[in-house]
Amino acid sequence: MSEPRPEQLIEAVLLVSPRPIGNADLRSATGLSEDQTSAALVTLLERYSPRTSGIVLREVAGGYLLSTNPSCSAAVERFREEARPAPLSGAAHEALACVLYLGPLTRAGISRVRGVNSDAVVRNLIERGLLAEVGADREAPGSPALLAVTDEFLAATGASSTADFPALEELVSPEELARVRDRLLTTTGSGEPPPAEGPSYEGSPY
Amino acid sequence: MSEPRPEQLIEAVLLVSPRPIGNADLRSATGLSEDQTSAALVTLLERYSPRTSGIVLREVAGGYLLSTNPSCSAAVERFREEARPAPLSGAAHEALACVLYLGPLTRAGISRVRGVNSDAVVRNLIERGLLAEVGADREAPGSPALLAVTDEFLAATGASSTADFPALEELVSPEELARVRDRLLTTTGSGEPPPAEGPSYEGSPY
Amino acid sequence: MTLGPQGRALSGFTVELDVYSGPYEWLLALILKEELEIFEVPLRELVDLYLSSRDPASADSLERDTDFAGSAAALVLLKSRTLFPAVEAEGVEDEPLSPEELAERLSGYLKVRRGAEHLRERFAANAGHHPSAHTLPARRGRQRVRPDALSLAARRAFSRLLEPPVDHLGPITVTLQELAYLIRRALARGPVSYEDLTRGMDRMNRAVAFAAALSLAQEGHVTISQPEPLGPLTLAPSR
Repeated sequence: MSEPRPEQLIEAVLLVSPRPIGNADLRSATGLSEDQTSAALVTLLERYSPRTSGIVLREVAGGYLLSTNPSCSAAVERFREEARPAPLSGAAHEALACVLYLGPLTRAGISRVRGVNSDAVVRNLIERGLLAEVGADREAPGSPALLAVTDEFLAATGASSTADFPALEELVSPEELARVRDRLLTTTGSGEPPPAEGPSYEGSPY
Repeated sequence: MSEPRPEQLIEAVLLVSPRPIGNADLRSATGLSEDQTSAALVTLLERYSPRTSGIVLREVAGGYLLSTNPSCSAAVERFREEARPAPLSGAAHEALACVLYLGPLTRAGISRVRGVNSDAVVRNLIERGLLAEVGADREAPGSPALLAVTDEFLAATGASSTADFPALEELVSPEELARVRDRLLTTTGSGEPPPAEGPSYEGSPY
Repeated sequence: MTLGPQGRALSGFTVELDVYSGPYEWLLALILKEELEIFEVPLRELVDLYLSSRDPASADSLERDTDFAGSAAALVLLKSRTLFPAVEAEGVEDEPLSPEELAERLSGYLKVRRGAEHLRERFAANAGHHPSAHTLPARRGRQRVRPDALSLAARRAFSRLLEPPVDHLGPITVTLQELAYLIRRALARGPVSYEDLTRGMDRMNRAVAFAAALSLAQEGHVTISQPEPLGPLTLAPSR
């Protein structure tokens, strides 16, 4: 495979960022020089121009962002109406179960119970509206946000309230439950965060 | 603002989808005719070709999907600060091959073909979204779930459909099959060991 | 070597494997509870991970090394046990197979194995495609979450923390070191078949000899080859 050209590298990075990327971040990801980056951006602004393309490159908030051409918004909106939401991963189900049964819970609490860093899963669940921040844990350093399941979650499961789910006691043994509660109460022993989520194609799987 | 051209509409819709979009869904979102859609896709496949672009248009899992060009993956992974998921184990590949070629299959069916209990591998593949339960084997006691490969599997292997894989019969030569049969049906022998190839102690206990 | 509750020296060691990611201690627990098939745990990768995370300067490095060596050796032995037909007896098969049926099944397995090799290439060739991140949130009220999937997930997540009983494991009486020595000595004369190597051994020793051969292969001393299912296993000194 031949070496990708500067504008190819930048366009690939732009595709995977839902937020504007500043010039410096583009350079550090691609390893390009300032001149190469500027020249490539000129080419790309032309290629993704609102006159010719359904995908446009915009300069916003001090960065660069790909987005859909407003002239195509009707089609995009129709697609959003019709598209089937992506199914949840196993990790997402686990995080939801933690919050449903043990919540409200901080992100760190979820990670502690699951044994792996769950920040990415939680972010995805918040974006989907299935979890929401409902306050803060004032006792913990930095007062981290507490998360709870949302009405959207109840609607998605067909439940009218959290009481509609089987009791935790029916699912796990008292010993297991005691261990889980212990785990939640211990302040993070080593100070080390749990490892990042394994290779589970989280969120957008392709 | 002038009316967007067909390829602009399709391009915009493709940008907002993390999953392949089928031809029918593209048409219903954009309101384009079948001919317009096909012609636009030809243009776009050329425009987002792996030879020239950092963003590529792929035909996978029965649909169309924009993704980054693998030649740019180092920059993309640096930007996202995440390593590429670890490759699947030999056991996982075998379980997938069972389901792809012989499926839908129950967990017990996979274990039977592989000769070892495969429940843990299967659980992992379901978590990764590469296998999914698609029904139940009503004839077997307890109606165990039947598993099939998912669209994510097709996208991850770059396949349009399950028909996109070589037939099993093409993968093994008749001579090789005959050798295995002979070896088993005659008394397991003290015959000459075949020339050593690579280490292959992974996988199955046969 | 034991898999019993150990010191806390390894509590900070986490692993990232294909079949599992999380604290090493929980990996042991999952294996003992048979939630994870020992056969699927790549021991070599595990050892590599440990070595790369090792900090010789730390105060408890000796304790950590000891704990890890003990549990890793036990894993090797456990893994070797899965090679016993007896262990599998309760599982997959009810009735003995005729040679004809077995041949049929092995042919099927060989095909699947070739299919798996093909899949490996496909996955590798397609890795590095990342999808667009410019996705739109789903419309409110259109999402579905299956309650039974939630219950299952709760069971899975909450039962991971319980340390499993280890009493049923029983004593293990053979040493890998002895067998490794035996294999090395046999190999000094060139390649040797597993058959020849283990002639006269009982089943336990045969299985552990296999585990020892695997360990040596993982250390790079030995190459093991078996080009086809049921074909002879040949051990050769590594060059």
